Amino acid sequence: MSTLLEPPATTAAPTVAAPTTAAPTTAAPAGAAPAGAAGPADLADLAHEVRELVLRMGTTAHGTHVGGSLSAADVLTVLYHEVLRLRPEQPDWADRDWFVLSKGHASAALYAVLAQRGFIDRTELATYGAPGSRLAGHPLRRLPGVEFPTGSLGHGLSLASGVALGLRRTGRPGRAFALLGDGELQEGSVWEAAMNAGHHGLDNLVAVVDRNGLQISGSTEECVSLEPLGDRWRSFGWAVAEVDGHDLGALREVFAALPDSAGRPTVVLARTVKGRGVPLFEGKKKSHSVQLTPRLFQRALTGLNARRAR
Amino acid sequence: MSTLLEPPATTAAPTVAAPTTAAPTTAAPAGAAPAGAAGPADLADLAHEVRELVLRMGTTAHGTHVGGSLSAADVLTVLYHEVLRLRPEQPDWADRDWFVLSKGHASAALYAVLAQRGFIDRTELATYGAPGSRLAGHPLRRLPGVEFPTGSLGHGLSLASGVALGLRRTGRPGRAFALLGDGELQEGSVWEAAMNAGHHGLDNLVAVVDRNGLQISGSTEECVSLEPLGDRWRSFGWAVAEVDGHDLGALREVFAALPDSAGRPTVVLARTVKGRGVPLFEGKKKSHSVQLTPRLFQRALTGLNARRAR
Amino acid sequence: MTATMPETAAQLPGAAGAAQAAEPTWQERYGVAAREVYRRTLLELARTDPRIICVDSDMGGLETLFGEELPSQYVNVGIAEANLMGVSAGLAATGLLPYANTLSGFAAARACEQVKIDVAGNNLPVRIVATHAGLSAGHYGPTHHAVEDLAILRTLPNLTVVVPADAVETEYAVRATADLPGPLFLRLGRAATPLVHEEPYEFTVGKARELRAGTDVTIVATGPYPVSMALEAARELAARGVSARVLNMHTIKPLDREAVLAAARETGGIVTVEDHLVAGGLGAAVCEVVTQEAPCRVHRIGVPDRFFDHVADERQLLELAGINPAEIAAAAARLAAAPR
Amino acid sequence: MTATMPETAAQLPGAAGAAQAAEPTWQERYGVAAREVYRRTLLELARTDPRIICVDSDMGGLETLFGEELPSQYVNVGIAEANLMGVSAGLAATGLLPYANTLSGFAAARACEQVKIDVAGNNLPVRIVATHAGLSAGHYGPTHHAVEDLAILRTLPNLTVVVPADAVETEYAVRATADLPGPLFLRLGRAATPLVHEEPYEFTVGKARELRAGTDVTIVATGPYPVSMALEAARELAARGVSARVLNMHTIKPLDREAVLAAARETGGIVTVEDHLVAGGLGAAVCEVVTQEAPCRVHRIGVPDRFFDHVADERQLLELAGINPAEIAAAAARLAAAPR
Ligand SMILES: Cc1ncc(C[n+]2csc(CCOP(=O)(O)OP(=O)(O)O)c2C)c(N)n1
Ligand SMILES: Cc1ncc(C[n+]2csc(CCOP(=O)(O)OP(=O)(O)O)c2C)c(N)n1
Ligand SMILES: [Mg+2]
Ligand SMILES: [Mg+2]
Repeated sequence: MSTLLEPPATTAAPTVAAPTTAAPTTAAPAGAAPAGAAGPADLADLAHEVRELVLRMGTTAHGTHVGGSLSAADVLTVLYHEVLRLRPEQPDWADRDWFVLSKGHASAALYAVLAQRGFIDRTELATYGAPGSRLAGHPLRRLPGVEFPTGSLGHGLSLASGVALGLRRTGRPGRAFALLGDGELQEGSVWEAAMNAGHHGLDNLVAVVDRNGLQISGSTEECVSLEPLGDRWRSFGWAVAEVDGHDLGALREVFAALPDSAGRPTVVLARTVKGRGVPLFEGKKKSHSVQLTPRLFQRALTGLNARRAR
Repeated sequence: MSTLLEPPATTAAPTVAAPTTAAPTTAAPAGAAPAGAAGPADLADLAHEVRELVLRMGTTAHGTHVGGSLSAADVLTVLYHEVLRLRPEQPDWADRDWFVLSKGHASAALYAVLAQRGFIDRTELATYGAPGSRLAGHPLRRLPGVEFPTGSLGHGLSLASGVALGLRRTGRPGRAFALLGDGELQEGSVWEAAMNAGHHGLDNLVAVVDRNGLQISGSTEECVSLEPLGDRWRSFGWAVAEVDGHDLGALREVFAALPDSAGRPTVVLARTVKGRGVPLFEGKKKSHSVQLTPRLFQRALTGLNARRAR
Repeated sequence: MTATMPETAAQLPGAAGAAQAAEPTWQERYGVAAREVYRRTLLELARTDPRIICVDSDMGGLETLFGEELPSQYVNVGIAEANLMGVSAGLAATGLLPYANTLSGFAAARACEQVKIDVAGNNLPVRIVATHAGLSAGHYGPTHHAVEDLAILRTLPNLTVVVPADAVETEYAVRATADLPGPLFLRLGRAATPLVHEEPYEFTVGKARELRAGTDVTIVATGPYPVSMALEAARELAARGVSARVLNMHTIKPLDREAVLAAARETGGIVTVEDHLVAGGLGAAVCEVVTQEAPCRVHRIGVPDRFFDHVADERQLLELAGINPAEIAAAAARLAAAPR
Repeated sequence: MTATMPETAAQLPGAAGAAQAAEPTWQERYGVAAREVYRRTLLELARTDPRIICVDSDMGGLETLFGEELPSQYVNVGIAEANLMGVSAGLAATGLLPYANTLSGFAAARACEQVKIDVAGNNLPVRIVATHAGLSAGHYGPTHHAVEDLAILRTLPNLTVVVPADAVETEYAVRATADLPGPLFLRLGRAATPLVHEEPYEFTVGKARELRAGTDVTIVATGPYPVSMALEAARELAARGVSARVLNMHTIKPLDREAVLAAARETGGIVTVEDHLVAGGLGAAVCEVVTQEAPCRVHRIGVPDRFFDHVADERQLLELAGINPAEIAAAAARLAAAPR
């Protein structure tokens, strides 16, 4: 797989990783594939690469939100390679689909798919979080492919609703997608937006919930429970699709069937595992924000590759 | 019925009512009845008096929120005369029940029951909204019997949840009640609070929704729909009781059965009619905020009395 | 951003359709609440500018005024101010011009973070039009008073913050900002207020208007009652031989630094008047400017630093807060008499 | 509200239990992030004061630190900052002492109206403890920066607003405000910052601390980097023959008017330094005071008036914002040289 970010030196001190600043090797071209052109095998490769890139970004000085980036990797891969109608060379294309990363802390996964699609250069990923970079810990609007700056949870669904209304008003074909965390659903602003979008029947709006069951302080159900989550969305006027958020084929199918119910927005409840793909992190709340030492990075990468080989 | 507020002079100009400042006549003693002592007939008298007092407060210089006060009149009557454990002579009694008028614009109806229970003097009602009064358009905390200032919608359920948690923590027997408008449920903060209270299993917390179907700009279902409302609350972890919010007996029964489900907060969805009791106002969005001219007051009062006689 | 304004009431756009009918007088046209003038002006602009979307949050009246005539340019998000801002930012991002309608406390405080990040942060052309500002909600009490809104909003980057002094200036402000490329906050009251402007004049966003020349002291005021009280105080002062300059500071952000510095240099002392807490608002903004280049005394008149839970109407609340012509005149006279 | 502080680290409460073990050095004790010191101090206070409730909003770590040792004094409301404030106000109304934990931007902006009405308006003893203030969220970007929080909070009635300059002062502030009858806002950063205080001292809420005497100019600073940078600038200035007074303005509200007026009168010019937008915060508060009684030049150093979306860590962001010892020294030297 990709060695786009130089692997960190294995001789570095174990607890403080040097930021990865080396120049990238030449890139595999897969990431530039237009939407819809990636087959299932390709998708698996792409998703694997997203995970590896997330881990590499986790080696930078401040680390990154590894757990929530890995849980969202498959969803983002399918969205960016199969679902979203985008023109990387013309990010403000009037007829594009709009995507809002409401759980902005998963920026690393977003940057990975943006690089794969050619919105940004893969070499830029090495600058994650570094002084002068465009790749902040949460997405900045001035990065091509980012519609709104996010990071404060609970804003994305309102923004995407406004976009969906605007697209409808101006007769454009684009759709608005927002990816939310499950802990994020504890914000009242999400339900305020959900209620409105449901009422206004925004069938060009899709919310995806990364249902990884964890937030910072533990299990969502122990902190402030969300179940029965499907019932909540349904009672707020939404069509609900539940899917295994790591089954690329199932994700393709779900998104291909959208809108599944004319006159209603759809929420895709993607059942995921926090830290997915890296045994070290899977299902662990500690995976939320991690700075990977060289040693930890190697363990994680080995785990990622081994898990894939299975 | 009560003539506690002097009826306005019928000769005043039709569009500008003089504030009612005359001294009250001696009061009927019914209002001082302790909680639980009022029988159904008494309750009907008391509720009727609340409505009349609301109309009278509506004749003051700025008018009042008539529609939402009339729809809540029966609920408030039952709560203040049958349900809430209060000591009017000792408003900060440690073992009291707490009541929060989350739909603070229905202050007139609250002041009426507070006067009936002796928290404030009936004569004070004539000062509604007048300079130097304690009776603001939305309740002030410095008025005996008012726990929190309200008026900005969507605060009351969080406050009541905090109270319920505090009572539980300090081992006190009191319960926390909040009365919400149905339009108010469009505020995300309500669902943020609901989710938390549901999760924490606050069975000493009761929300009452004045489900009159109207908000300022029209029907709730046309503005931003709320149905299926019972499902929404249930999916947020609440026990739901639905009741005719103008059936005093039914209201008594519902509240007597609380908590109806150990370990869960309860919401009482009280089906009401905005402007209830005054044919002129019933079901009309225009009843939301009204300044009653002497002529209008007379028509309203006649209607109120006639409707009761039926 | 200067409004090109008609010379007579008959030339005013609203009068055009009713050319046959009697020409409305200035008083007929502007003797109503500023928010009514805003509404009819917006409707008029919207008739010819399909980008305009009236975003309602259950304000009452817009659903008929706008919703019936221009239903495709109207959307009601209900009682949901945070969503109001997010949706408006989303609409603006698609190229539309949303006018987000709510009360000032709910815009500045309730939806503060959405205004900070989604509207101001993105520099999107959302127009937040907020009524019930200052103490104009009167007897509605402190949960409806918005006396911290300027402190919050003038601090946020990119926002233009305009506070018209009367219904006339409200129309000017709405027209002058129609094509503003960034976000706007328009701060309006509730009821009708005295007319400060009796004839057409030139209104420019960001440029304070000198309503009265003066050399001994300057009164800088913002908002309907503060400005009309400042004028009243200046007249009183004139009778006492004190020459007070009066500036209508209708734009709080960007602030007209030149006008403030000139006042400091030329009159040596400034009284600020606002229906806002004494800290953080217009007064603070003026203090920030003078201390940079031309330090002088500034006496700030505003709402005292406590939960202002009196019951009274707007005029009376202002009186209780110490915002009245006599206080203004007394403060100005003290500053005028003080050694420079 | 003066904290009675131990004389040596060994006497510090945390050290008591570990009396047998080696006495922790000052550096060991305070060489960590201020928020860590806050947490351990709160836990210590909570062990003997059952009224204390730690109200969490998914901050991470509190669920084990507090939730495991004192589960009955811990409640997690999840990612829900508005509810955090309402619930805390409700808890306080029943006689408890809630410590509401969140990030500064989410406290001041996201939950602004709940802080305004439910906490500050009611004058209830809620302690809002907010981390990630100023630019301390660093590369997390502008949605996590809280550079408007002081402008908002210092305007609200009843609130006491404290900004410790380091981890030592954080412990002092938490202890000194434990019995505060009204609401508190404690503004903390994210990572560890340089220690300003190397030994015990007397900390009094509302009383600025003179860290360095001076006669030519005064630097008034608030927060960790601003204060340590002010000291660094003062040392540089001393080398150039400029005598700069340095005030640690750890309490923004109520502001120490006397200290500010004395600075204006005695040194003739003030430089303010804060990790906050240049408008509305400490600088504005200082300008408000001096223009009342002792007008003088004030140069405000803070975050420039735009959406500050650079990527860098806290120190570098401050540098980019022009908040650094060299700028402070240059501004102070200019003021010291200016004719009074
Ligand atoms: C308004 C707001 N409150 C708090 C935070 C701090 N925060 C960042 S991530 C996070 C946990 C999010 O959990 P979840 O949405 O489940 O994300 P995931 O598990 O996918 O990482 C929190 C509380 C924030 N970014 N925004
Ligand atoms: C946060 C907030 N937004 C808007 C308002 C203005 N407002 C006052 S009453 C009202 C309508 C409330 O409707 P509902 O809750 O159904 O009350 P009811 O019908 O019982 O009067 C609105 C929008 C407010 N008071 N608070
Ligand atoms: Mg999660
Ligand atoms: Mg209603």
